[in-house]
Amino acid sequence: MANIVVAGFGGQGILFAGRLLAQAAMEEGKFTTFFPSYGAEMRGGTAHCLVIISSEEIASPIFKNPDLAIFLNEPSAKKFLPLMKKDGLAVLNSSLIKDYSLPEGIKIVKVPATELAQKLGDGKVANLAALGAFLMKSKILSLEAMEKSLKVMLTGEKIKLLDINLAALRKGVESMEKL
Amino acid sequence: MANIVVAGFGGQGILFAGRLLAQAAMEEGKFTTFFPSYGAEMRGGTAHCLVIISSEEIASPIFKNPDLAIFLNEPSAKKFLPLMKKDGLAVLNSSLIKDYSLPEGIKIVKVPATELAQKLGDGKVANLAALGAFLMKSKILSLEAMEKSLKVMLTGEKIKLLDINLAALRKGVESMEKL
Amino acid sequence: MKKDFCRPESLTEKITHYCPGCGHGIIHRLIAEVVDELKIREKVIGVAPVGCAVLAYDYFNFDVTEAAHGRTPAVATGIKRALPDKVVFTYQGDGDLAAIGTAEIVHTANRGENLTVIFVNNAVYGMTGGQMAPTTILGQKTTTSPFGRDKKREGFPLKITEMLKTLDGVVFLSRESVHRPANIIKAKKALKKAFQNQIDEKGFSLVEILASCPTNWKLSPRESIAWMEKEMIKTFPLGIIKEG
Amino acid sequence: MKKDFCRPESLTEKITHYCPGCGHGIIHRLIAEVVDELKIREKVIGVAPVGCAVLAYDYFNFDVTEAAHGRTPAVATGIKRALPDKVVFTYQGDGDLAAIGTAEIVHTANRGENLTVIFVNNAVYGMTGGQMAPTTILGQKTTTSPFGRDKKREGFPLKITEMLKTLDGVVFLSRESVHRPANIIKAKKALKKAFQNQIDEKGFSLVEILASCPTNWKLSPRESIAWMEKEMIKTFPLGIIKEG
Amino acid sequence: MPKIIINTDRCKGCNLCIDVCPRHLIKETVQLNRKGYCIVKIEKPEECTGCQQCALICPEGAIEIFY
Amino acid sequence: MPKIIINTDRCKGCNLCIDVCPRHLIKETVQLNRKGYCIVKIEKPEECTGCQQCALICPEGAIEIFY
Amino acid sequence: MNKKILMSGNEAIGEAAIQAGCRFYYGYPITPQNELTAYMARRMIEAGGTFIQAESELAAINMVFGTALTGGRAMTSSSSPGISLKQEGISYMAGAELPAVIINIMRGGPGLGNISGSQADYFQATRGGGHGDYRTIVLAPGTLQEAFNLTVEAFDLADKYRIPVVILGDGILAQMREPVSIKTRNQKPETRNKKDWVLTGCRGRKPRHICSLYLGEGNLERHNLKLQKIYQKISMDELRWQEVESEKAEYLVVAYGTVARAAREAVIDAREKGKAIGLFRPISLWPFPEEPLRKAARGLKKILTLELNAGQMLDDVRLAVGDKCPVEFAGKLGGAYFTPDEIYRLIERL
Amino acid sequence: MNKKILMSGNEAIGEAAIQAGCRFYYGYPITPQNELTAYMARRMIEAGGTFIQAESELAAINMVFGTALTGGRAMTSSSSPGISLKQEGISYMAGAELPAVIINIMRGGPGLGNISGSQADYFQATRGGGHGDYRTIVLAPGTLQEAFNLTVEAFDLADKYRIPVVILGDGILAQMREPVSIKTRNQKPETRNKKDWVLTGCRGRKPRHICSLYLGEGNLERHNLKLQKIYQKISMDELRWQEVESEKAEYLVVAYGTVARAAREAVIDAREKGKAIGLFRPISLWPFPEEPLRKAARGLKKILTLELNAGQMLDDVRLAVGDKCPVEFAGKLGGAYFTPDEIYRLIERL
Ligand SMILES: Cc1ncc(C[n+]2csc(CCOP(=O)(O)OP(=O)(O)O)c2C)c(N)n1
Ligand SMILES: Cc1ncc(C[n+]2csc(CCOP(=O)(O)OP(=O)(O)O)c2C)c(N)n1
Ligand code: SF4
Ligand code: SF4
Ligand code: SF4
Ligand code: SF4
Ligand code: SF4
Ligand code: SF4
Ligand SMILES: [Mg+2]
Ligand SMILES: [Mg+2]
Repeated sequence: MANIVVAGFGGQGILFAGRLLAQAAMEEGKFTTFFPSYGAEMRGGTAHCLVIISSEEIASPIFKNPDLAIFLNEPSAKKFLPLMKKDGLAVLNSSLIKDYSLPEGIKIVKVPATELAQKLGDGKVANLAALGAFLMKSKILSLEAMEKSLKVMLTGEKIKLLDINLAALRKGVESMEKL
Repeated sequence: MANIVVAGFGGQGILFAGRLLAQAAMEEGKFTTFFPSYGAEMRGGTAHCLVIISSEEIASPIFKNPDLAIFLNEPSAKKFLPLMKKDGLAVLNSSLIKDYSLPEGIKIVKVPATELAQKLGDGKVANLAALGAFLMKSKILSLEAMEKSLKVMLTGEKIKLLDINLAALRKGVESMEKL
Repeated sequence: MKKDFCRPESLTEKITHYCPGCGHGIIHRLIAEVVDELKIREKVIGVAPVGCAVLAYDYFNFDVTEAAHGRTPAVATGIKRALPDKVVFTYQGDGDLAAIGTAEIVHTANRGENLTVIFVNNAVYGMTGGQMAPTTILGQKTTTSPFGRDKKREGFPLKITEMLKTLDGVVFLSRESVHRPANIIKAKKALKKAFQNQIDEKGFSLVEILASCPTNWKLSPRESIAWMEKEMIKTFPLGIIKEG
Repeated sequence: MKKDFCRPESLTEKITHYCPGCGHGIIHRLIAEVVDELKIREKVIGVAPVGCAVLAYDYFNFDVTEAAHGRTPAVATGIKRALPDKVVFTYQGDGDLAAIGTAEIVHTANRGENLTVIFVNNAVYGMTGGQMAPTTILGQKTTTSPFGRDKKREGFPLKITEMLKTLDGVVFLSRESVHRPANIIKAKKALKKAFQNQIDEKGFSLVEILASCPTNWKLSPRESIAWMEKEMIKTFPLGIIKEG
Repeated sequence: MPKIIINTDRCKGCNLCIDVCPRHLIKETVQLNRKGYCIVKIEKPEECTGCQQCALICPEGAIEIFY
Repeated sequence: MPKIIINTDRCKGCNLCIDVCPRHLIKETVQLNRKGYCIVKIEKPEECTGCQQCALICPEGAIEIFY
Repeated sequence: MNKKILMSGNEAIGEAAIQAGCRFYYGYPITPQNELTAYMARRMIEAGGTFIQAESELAAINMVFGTALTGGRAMTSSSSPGISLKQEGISYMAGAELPAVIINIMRGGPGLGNISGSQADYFQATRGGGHGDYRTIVLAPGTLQEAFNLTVEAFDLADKYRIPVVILGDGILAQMREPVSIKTRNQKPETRNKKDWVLTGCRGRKPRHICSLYLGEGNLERHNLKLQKIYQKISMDELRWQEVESEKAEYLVVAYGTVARAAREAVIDAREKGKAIGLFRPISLWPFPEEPLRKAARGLKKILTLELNAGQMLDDVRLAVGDKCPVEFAGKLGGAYFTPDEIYRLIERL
Repeated sequence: MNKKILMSGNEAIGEAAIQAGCRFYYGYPITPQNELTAYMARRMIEAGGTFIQAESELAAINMVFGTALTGGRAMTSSSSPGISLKQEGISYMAGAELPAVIINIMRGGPGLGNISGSQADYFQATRGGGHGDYRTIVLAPGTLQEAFNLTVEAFDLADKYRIPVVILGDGILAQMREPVSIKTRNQKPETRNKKDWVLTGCRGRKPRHICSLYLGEGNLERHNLKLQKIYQKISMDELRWQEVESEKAEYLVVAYGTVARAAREAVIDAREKGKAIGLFRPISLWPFPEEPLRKAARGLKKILTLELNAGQMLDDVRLAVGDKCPVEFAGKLGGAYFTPDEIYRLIERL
């Protein structure tokens, strides 16, 4: 079972990234839950969501200590890093996260997600770039499941966003291959 | 302890008569309660109220079986006569009550209250005429206490009604003296 | 030869609980006559208010429900949306429509719900024993304005029908009275129009009807009629307020 | 030399939670400036609504309370009646004032309560994430009018300020906007008047202010300004609606 | 000739019909009905024109007129 | 000469000030502040007339002008 | 002045509020409490206070909210359906810790029901008909003298704990009349000066605010824990009840309000006839006198709970006595009431 | 179709209503149930039904009243403060015996509180936050699949007993997503033809009326007795609960809704580690599975009741088990929640 937190500014597509993870987990036949921070807290603050992926039925969708994490901004890295479990893995958006203190036993992967996204022409897909890196390092889900999920979630009017999201995902994947 | 019911049409001053009884009881230093029929039932229907006069603290202001009664119209006589206790005493407004069946053991006093009142120029004081008769026959309260209570209750704008009410009360008293 | 004047089929035989001279009785009869004449008795559904007319379902010879105080138009909306081919009307007092139910009447009107509203303005809360209504006129004494309604203390009489005129969803508004036979005839015309509008799917129609409450005005029925003519109509002028 | 343009004393230092380009921020500042200029900071009591401005008490540097959704004018009435020498204002969104709080605003206005009402019309429910408001304009898409507001289905935009005009208790009504600096200056004037009226014990004053909600309009702040100018003001024309 | 009927069970003695009859045909009585109301009666029914004023104003629907 | 100060902690990058400046002195940047917003900056402050258009429209009260 | 006056329950409660220094009444008519509203309409103006007939019960409770936050003593009254409408407002007042007195003259329900007396809002009053974890103090007078006294006390309790206090009466209590002695109290209407939390404009101090919104992690939790502490203290310190003939009793009747009046007579009668029976009358319904009842229940053969409902206080009685003693219940529904005779017969059967 | 879809609780409930043939939704926005209202705004129009964003929660529940009395399946949804506002309407529906489904996605209270998940409206839901002696069926799903299934069932129960049915969820259940399999049901939206009490115009039959007013001596009493009989039948026939590892248990956790999810994990963990502990999860909160819990409690050493409130279901647990077994309580207030770990630690300490 993996407890995953995705966190960043409101507007960075945090909840979308989390739903994508859960959707992909479902596509792979796993048990999964997704839980967003919601409502008034969102405005001007940080957003985060909790995703659980498991091979067994999931009790609570809420947890305090993540195994895996994707942080898109500094405040969220500062807030959640200390809560992570030993041997946890965190993907950091190095474009925006400069200053943080790393608890012992946590593995860090840096990816310049915002820069990668801006190069693609839209800083807003930093979430997908980070997700690509996350997939490569955590191996928790397949790239195929993720791509399929993107196609499920970006339909109707949103289909025009599909290409750039797929591109950002791949950029994130590639950034890890290069390392 | 005496359980008294006063009943008649809405508009016949039923509640006023009942309050007057309770007020007079209080003036005489007795324990007393008053309980009206109230609200929507009033419109177009019959009105009644329950008065208890006692030398001890009174538990419930509500009772089912009256010892004493004043009935100003026929429907109320028909409704309450059968509920009266043995040896009870009922004053009947003979101007309006023609048809009723008398349970055994109930003493009846007839007084043409509406006629007496109309002779005084206002049919609405039939209640006081009946009350006068009631006082004479039941001896439960003094005429003085009743007159004093009338003065307490008819103040302010209502003071103009005092004389006719006093007059009607006395007419009721006299009607019994004549008998 | 004139048509006989009989009790309409849409009234039951039951004797009402209304006080002598009460305006509700006349308005009930007018509604029943209109329902008969439009031949809609079998498809009309009335919504009675909490107020003296709460027992209207005993007097109308067709389907009637009762709504929580002031929510009458919301209940009617729920009925009409479910049964758009039936004819749905609300019957509301001034407390029901213009006080606790202000939000409901405003929004039902503004949505342009295809309903007929009959608004009985008797300048007082009848059922609860004569408290001030939003429509109580200046100077009028009630149990809760014992010194007479004072604009400084209790505010102004609320002309809610005029207020509703500003709403785009409203098709027909009229203020009528039942204090004189001539007015009664006019009131019936307005009611008929308000029902016909609904049948024609034109939208929201409301007829305000000034009515007497002798009991709580502490006047005889006759004095009540005089008071309406002399005082009440001054504050609430009669006539069509919106049509179109 | 011009007077410095500084943060008014009546604003705290706290950074707001409002989204970029949100109209609430501008309106807060205008209120604070007016309170400063009228020198009433120490005797003003604000009533914040449930809505995006619910945290107004964190931003205003004076006494503020919060009211249940829509009951804002009732709470203000309770305060003002108890403290007639203080200056009491409500700050209300279009959901708060024109939907759930319709009865309260109508009756508070009609009683002529000596209050100042600031009514922020952003054509949408901001705080709850962009549902249709009574003031949502025709064709506008929201989460609860996903096919665009249709007068048949969702009814007409409610011009409640025009509606309140019909009430005798109302002294001053104006509709302003904060989408351009020139309008902002006008809006401030109207606000000042609405506060001054209360100080002069004239009665009920209300200023409606059109404001942007870029987040829920799904527009950038810039596009929002353009939309206001092109669309919103057509439905809600600016200017004084009642004075006297 | 119009035939006017006043249902005495329904009449509540409000007397409104009395005031509207152009011919002053309706009169108060002191007779109480079952509900305790003083009912009205029509005097000289043969003079009734059937103008319906009384029936229109009767809150109880107590007056019917047949032609 | 008027002195204009943009409080970068308060700025939320709405860019409304940019559009209203008659002299086009305010510009977007890609710089994020602590809250994650792209702040604006004033170019050529010496050309500022102190007309207050920017300060009036700023929803954050982030612009102050001293004379 | 201490003269006895023949008053109705509605009037006694109204006059008590005046004597307690209440100068703000906001209400909306509803039977069977209309005479209270009418009394205030006249008396408040005479006393120089504020009376508003609000546009609805919702507006009324929120006007109370407004006045309470300035420190003014404020009251509202209604009956069952109207009290249901006030639930959101009461929850807000509890959340914002605002003192006030709320009168519920219960009538028959559910829905429009009828206008007779009833006790069917016990659950609503004692367990927060509104949302969230809150309590209000609930006092149930049995006589008009007690209605007067408890109403005066209610204002003091409200201020002491910053909590709404409910007086739970019924149509019988409100409509009946009996002699009441009015204790005049020189309570100053202006108690607000003593309150250091009220909004009066921030002259000479930092701005304050009153609210029930608690965002930010843990804030609402802390606020609730604070409220619970206050509730605990009230549960210890503010229990009120009366026992009649409860010593050496084998049976106990538990009843409150007007039912307890009738029960008292029946119990005394039965005692005279040799039945070892007593009466336990809760006066504070919340806090419920749980511990005192538990004590009184020791060694009993049976408890008989009587209510004008389908069994609501019954839960509290059973929670108090557990399995220690069997609890029977008899109720009258929909506005019906018990006479002493009926209760006597129920007692005989125990 | 039986495909799994990753849905939020709000969406699952909305879709369930559609599948149950509900074609009338009346609501007013409030967090955390806004996505349900939004879902219905789109889905109802697609399905040819009626969606109205009402002017208030009061209007919404009364629109439900209107549609219900025509026999249409209608639903409304809200969260705690909005549900408080609906109490009068719910009492009216109970009084008039109108079926409908009411969703309460509970959030932190009292007052405005916050928007986190909570269970602090248990008392309100199970004991009639409105006035009078009435009950509504209250169902508390623990998973989104169950939320879907119970919502469908709720419409059937509502019609079967002519009673409002409340689905009691919380912010967590509503906001979380997990895979749900949507069972399409060919439920005809038009069920009204089968109902012989509905108002549809009196063609071919006598006029009917629907009301909750019962004047005339004894009428309301009789009506209440009838309602109580229905409630009794429901209390017998409609108990729903789940037991996990409750056989041979020495300890039992009692929890419902999302708390039960977390508790389940902790209980299974503890079992694996040798603690003889089980879980009892009430699904119908009213009727509360009193008898089943009493049975499950036989011979236990202790019960631990867990709620996101200050102890509300606790009353029902204590009423069920009496003195047979000690009952401990742990609660989270003001929108805080339990993690499985925390519960595990509470269990350890038992
Ligand atoms: C929620 C609620 N509040 C108050 C009442 C009490 N009540 C019943 S009718 C009524 C007002 C009646 O006045 P109106 O609507 O003018 O009708 P009328 O009796 O004058 O025809 C009131 C306040 C109630 N039943 N429910
Ligand atoms: C009784 C109740 N119903 C609903 C809500 C949820 N709610 C909070 S704010 C709001 C509307 C906000 O819209 P508006 O008043 O226009 O203010 P804005 O956020 O747009 O400034 C709603 C419906 C609530 N808190 N209480
Ligand atoms: S109280 Fe007034 S409105 Fe009610 S029935 Fe009597 S006269 Fe008519
Ligand atoms: S949601 Fe809209 S109204 Fe609310 S803060 Fe954001 S922009 Fe402003
Ligand atoms: S109008 Fe009708 S009720 Fe009135 S007196 Fe005439 S017949 Fe009788
Ligand atoms: S019909 Fe005309 S003339 Fe005949 S009694 Fe009636 S009012 Fe008089
Ligand atoms: S004060 Fe005027 S000129 Fe100066 S930066 Fe602002 S808008 Fe531009
Ligand atoms: S207007 Fe204010 S918040 Fe917006 S970009 Fe300019 S300085 Fe920043
Ligand atoms: Mg009226
Ligand atoms: Mg808004």
